[in-house]
Amino acid sequence: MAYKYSIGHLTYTFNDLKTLLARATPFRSGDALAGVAATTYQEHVAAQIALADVHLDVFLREALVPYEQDEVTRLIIDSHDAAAFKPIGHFTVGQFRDWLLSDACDTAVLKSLANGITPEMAAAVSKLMRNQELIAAAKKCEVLTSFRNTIGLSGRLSTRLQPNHPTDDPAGISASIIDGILYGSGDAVIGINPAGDSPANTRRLLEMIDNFRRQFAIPTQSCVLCHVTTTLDLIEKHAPVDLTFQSIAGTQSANASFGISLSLLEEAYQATLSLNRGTIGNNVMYFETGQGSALSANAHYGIDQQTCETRAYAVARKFNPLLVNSVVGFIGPEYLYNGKQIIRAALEDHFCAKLLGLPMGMDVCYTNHAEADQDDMDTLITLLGVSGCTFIMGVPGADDVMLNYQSTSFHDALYLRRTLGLRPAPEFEAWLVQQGIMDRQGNQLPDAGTYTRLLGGIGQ
Amino acid sequence: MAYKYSIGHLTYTFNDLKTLLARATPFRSGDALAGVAATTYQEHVAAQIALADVHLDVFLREALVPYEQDEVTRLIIDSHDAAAFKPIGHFTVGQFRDWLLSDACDTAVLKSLANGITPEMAAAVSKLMRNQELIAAAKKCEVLTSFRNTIGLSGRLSTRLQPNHPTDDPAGISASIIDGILYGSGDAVIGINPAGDSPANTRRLLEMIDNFRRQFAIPTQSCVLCHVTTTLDLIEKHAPVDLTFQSIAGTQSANASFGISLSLLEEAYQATLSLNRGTIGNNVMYFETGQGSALSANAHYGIDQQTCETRAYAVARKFNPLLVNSVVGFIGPEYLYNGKQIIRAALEDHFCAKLLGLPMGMDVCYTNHAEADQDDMDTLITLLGVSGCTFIMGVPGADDVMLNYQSTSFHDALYLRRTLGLRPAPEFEAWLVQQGIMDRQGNQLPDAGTYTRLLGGIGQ
Amino acid sequence: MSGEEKNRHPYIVSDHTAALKQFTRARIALGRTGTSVPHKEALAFKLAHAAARDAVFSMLDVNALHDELKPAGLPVMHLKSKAADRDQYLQRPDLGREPDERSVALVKAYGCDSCDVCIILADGLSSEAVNRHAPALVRLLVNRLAQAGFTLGPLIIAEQARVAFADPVGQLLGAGLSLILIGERPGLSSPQSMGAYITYRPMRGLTDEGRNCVSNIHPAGLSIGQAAEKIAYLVRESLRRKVSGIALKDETGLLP
Amino acid sequence: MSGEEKNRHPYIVSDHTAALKQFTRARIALGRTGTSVPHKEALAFKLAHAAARDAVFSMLDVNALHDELKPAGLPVMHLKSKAADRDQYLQRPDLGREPDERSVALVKAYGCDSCDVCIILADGLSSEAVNRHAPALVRLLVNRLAQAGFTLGPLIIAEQARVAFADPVGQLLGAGLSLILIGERPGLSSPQSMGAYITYRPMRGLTDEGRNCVSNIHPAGLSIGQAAEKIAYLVRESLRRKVSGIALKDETGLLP
Ligand code: B12
Ligand code: B12
Repeated sequence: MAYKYSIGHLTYTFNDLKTLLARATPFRSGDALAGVAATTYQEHVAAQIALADVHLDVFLREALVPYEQDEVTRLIIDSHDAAAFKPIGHFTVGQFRDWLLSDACDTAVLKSLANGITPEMAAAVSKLMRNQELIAAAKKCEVLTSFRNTIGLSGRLSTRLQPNHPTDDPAGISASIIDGILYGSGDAVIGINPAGDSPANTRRLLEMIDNFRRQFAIPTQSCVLCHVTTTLDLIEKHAPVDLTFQSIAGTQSANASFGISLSLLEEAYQATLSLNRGTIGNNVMYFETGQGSALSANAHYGIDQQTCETRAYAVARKFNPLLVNSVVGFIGPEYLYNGKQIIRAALEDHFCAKLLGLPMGMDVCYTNHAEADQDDMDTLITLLGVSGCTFIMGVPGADDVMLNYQSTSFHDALYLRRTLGLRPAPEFEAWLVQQGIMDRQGNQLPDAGTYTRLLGGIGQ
Repeated sequence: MAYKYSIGHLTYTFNDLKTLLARATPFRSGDALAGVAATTYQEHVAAQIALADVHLDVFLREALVPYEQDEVTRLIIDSHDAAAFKPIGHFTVGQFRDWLLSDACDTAVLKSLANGITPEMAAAVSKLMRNQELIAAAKKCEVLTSFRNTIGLSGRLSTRLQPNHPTDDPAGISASIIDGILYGSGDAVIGINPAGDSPANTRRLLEMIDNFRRQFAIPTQSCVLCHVTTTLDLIEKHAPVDLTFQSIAGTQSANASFGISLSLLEEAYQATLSLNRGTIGNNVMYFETGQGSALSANAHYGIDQQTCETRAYAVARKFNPLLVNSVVGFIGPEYLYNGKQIIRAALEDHFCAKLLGLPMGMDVCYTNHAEADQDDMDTLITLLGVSGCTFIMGVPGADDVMLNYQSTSFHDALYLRRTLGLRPAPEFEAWLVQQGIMDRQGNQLPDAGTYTRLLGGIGQ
Repeated sequence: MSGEEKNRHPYIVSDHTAALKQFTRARIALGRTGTSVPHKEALAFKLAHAAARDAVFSMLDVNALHDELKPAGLPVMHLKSKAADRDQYLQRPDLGREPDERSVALVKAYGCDSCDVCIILADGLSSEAVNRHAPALVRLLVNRLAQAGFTLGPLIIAEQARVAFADPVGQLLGAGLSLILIGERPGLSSPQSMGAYITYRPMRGLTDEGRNCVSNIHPAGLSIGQAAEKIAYLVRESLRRKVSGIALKDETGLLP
Repeated sequence: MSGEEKNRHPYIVSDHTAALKQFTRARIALGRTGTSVPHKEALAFKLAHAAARDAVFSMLDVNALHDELKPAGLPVMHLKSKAADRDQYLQRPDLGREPDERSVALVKAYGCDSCDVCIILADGLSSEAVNRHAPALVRLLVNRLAQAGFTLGPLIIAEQARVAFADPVGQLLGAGLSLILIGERPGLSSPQSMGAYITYRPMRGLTDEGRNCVSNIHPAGLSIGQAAEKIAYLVRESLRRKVSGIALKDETGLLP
């Protein structure tokens, strides 16, 4: 079906829903690369106006990738909760936006709604929202998950401790873990991106963090972010896997380029669940997403990258993850050109995921080929802190020496916690206090031997 | 004196302090226009490193504009408080930064320091600070002023109600004032920018707002932002002038291009003070500043625009203003090219002014020839809210129909107050509650006849 | 928002101030949802933003201006500043203040070495403002000023020009006063607003304290008639008192 | 931070983890002031940022590479992708995946219609990585692979190329496997890091699930020797098991 809007003598026609969505997206380099961006600012606004009048149920009828061709589409349609959708079923996208922002729509209402909203509806409504609206609406959402601690309580901000090393050297990784722990980092997960893909190596790292965690009774979870097939193998071989990680995307073929499918993920999910390692909860998956990956694999079907991204959230949602994060500036300028585009994309991703009921954190980051710098990251973490973002990364000095990009540092998390009065996950916070690392106000304490103790534990 | 820093085989030489400062500034279009910006990113960082090692007392010795030629320089040097400077006198700029950010440096310490810091020191240290540091440090500063209400308490955010009209039509202006008041706007000042400069017209507007304010006993102040000479005349003619307004800049010759001098401002200050119209305080001046004005008047002496800007704060400080604000994106892209530059400049201006002890608000704005949009403004107001910004503007729908630019709307202020838990000035807040306009949580109440009452008052 | 729409969307809080809309084109009585502007208004705002951005890139219709200025009975010259195009104009205000070489030569060749008033029409930041409003205003003014006995220089159409462009040009023409009509930066609600700046004894290097300004000339602002009156007043007083700028106030209508 | 400095700046909180610095080049034990990194570290970070940005724009030293590859005893070809320059390369990854017309013609003219392994040296996002580390690695590998009895295609130097550039080129050469050594995006601490990507039966249109990767080849990461070993292992296993990508894991050192 075609959508139209006229401005003066000019009529803008958008041939189908995905074109309308793409043109209604704020400008970003990836959509230009894909050839789906609006060519003028006026065309963009015309698309937004036309989109505002589209009824939400159209999204249930007009699939962006045909149902027959794509398992993600099938997942979205088949798992749609019609009862949850009912209260918003009569809205247009514009009315949905107005209602989401209204005083009537509070945390409880949003929670009850999540499964009635499809990724495309979330994407559509986000395209009609300004940054402040993405912030205010996301702030109203609360998504709780747990494994060994409780993630996502409002007023809390968790961090993933990311102690990467260019050769996965256990001593090097331990050094970064200790540094991070002493800064109060690591309540979301202690998660290593491996430089190599050898299963032996992965297992060694898993065992190392697990020993460390158990020795100090740290109420957190660990993860080595290798390919899901490697994790599956290791689970079979009884390696200590807390969380299974995988990068995911929004179309079946993009996922295929990552070497995954829904059934593979289901297999991994069940295997991880069966380990039953969580103490207070059993959310066992950790997913990463990020705008641009579908386009990079030439698997975007003419859909704009933000809409593709939200479709990945349907994949995530199916497996009740403990953590999801969008690695928002990770790939490079071909998808998000500069700080402004990274900031906008991050707020969209955070809002859409929260709206869909996901425990969304954010890897606030940029690469050295993008037009961005630490000022942009400071801006973005502050906005995300205000939005109630679930977690951010903790990378020593913000410089990932293996992945070669800049993320957020242990210091950044301290800044955010102090400036906005945010606290770590309650169980982890109690542990930090008990260890003499932080006081209840989140101030780092002078070392009371913890360092030496930690060192003893991890050195082996 | 020349400053140097070597990177590898390359030695960067900066011929004098102002060149060093200019090269150490994050890139912005105005400094490129002036030909003072660093030519490469590496040169910029080299300048920052060299600047970090400059001792603060150098700024007292090496005047950027010669003492003999410039009354602003004379003001800065002659009014420098050596006793207040003492605790920081031994620092280099880098050490000063570290110390400002340290836990040792709290609100009380900062207050005691303000008069020992010169504008150039503030500018220099801000050049070594990232956005998050400008935010965190500014948040520690508290600057209180008062006239008919108390401005600047922490946890509060005031707004200037800016009800401009293209022909200064009293009915049109009244309409905007009523709309704003019902949104809780106007505690910083109800301030009209006049389209015309006829003194008769200015007087009519002053009388109109004054009548309105008195009739409803609104604990706020009014202002018509005409040229100071016009205000002076009107004071003599007994017009009801609460605050005297003037745009100011950082060099004597830039001020001359605005038709002002320190003695003219002193005359206006004394005249306004003599009216004794404040009830709870007697801060009677309202100043506006903004990066780029000195360069625009070709009166920048090769100094970068941010340093020029801070020098204007010395001018402001002399007259104990109730309000100061930087109209940060007001002039256009030749000085601040895009959202990123506007955001950075705003955080710098806010931090520097607060550090120098000024009640700094911010006109968060952009023009239609700049590369910026509402998303950038949302980002910026959120950051400023977190920073503890004193006040922002309240313009109907963010669209100033006379000045032709976009500033912040009544809605924006509601967003910021609600999202960050900020409240209006206490006296004004009490009045809003009493009138049934807002409840104590800052929620707008259903109209209880206030509108009709206000209408009756202002219609005459 | 109509009552009907309100009933369907009770979550939108509408303002009671709608009746006041007749007094101003300011965006009042927008209503709200939560702390946000309802989407219809928000999108109207964006559409206006797109239009205002386009206005910055509009161009002077030099031929039409020539035609419309003919009735004024004065020679018309077409000059350019040193800014080569819009992009450069936006980034280099200094270049917009200087006539380019060809323009200097043209003015010199014209050979006017003194006049009371020279009138310049400049694109500034909204050519459309000048295309639409300048000719009628110029015709009115030329009439009045001539009747008042002032000598007028040629009418000048200037592309990529800033306010201070009037200084060197006025100086070259030996003008007692320059009057530049210029497109103000476009606003969302008035993308075609014109300003008039008056400078006594224009010459290179002057700054703004020495000028007077009449602003917001457009149908929803100051009408052509009102503007002509104000400008004529200021021109007369400036030439009489040999001053312009902050020392010269618009005393019309000043109460005693 | 030295003890002396600490005494002079007691407001800086130094970390106790300094001893751990020997184990990693990660930025640990930075100390803090308030919640910020002390200025010396903050500025060192920015300097590294400037260097990393420059690394993106570094260029392959094609002549030097030619010279250094000579000892490998294989013909060397110099190809380009369809991305005309760095700016386009950064914005159009699709173009970086395709050899330009001239390159296609060159490869065809070379007339190799089958080989076991073709090795490509590509700038990727850090030419300096390849300038510095590729030749030694190639020499080691060529040796090993030849000894293991594999036939090798020409050595290819590719400018403005992405990982998938190896697909059409490998296909044109009829290679059983492509090995591309490519500059990884430069990091603050390792602006010259090289990656190796291995693809069994390269052909246009493949995606990454079908490749293996050996990453972080640089002096502070995987050494040339270690890298050669890993790569040789993967090449051997890939050709033996006729597969690459997620189905092929690096099983070296796997505990039983
Ligand atoms: C950028 C990046 C990504 C991006 C790539 C998107 C893109 N369009 O560029 C995303 C986020 C999608 C990604 C995904 C994954 N990555 Co990755 N990635 C990187 C990174 C940081 C930089 C790569 C680079 O600079 N390439 C150079 C440029 C010039 O090449 P390019 O043509 O522009 O980009 C291509 C390659 O980067 C390739 N690629 C990216 N990652 C991987 C991983 C594998 C195994 C392969 C074969 C190819 C590949 O995809 C791009 C498009 O073709 C490296 C770390 C490093 N320091 O290099 C890790 C790295 C290569 N990735 C790694 C891993 C494990 C993965 C995942 C398997 C994780 C997972 N569990 O899902 C996935 C899936 C990969 C797949 N099969 O597609 C490991 C590989 C370990 C190993 N030795 O096998 C590395 C070394 C580090 C890490 N842990 O992230 N990755
Ligand atoms: C931008 C602007 C400014 C900027 C100009 C900086 C710059 N480099 O562009 C700043 C913030 C510095 C400024 C200052 C003032 N402004 Co002013 N300004 C404007 C605005 C919003 C737009 C002007 C425009 O679009 N110009 C068109 C472009 C193409 O011209 P330009 O060559 O690029 O820019 C020149 C003019 O804008 C000129 N200019 C700007 N303001 C004024 C004011 C006067 C009286 C004069 C003579 C010239 C002048 O300065 C620029 C550099 O030469 C207008 C409102 C409007 N809708 O137009 C008010 C406006 C012109 N300004 C006004 C006033 C009152 C002032 C001040 C006197 C306020 C004060 N009390 O100090 C000061 C000082 C002016 C001076 N003598 O220098 C009034 C004038 C009322 C009147 N009829 O006389 C206006 C109409 C509205 C307002 N209240 O702000 N202003």
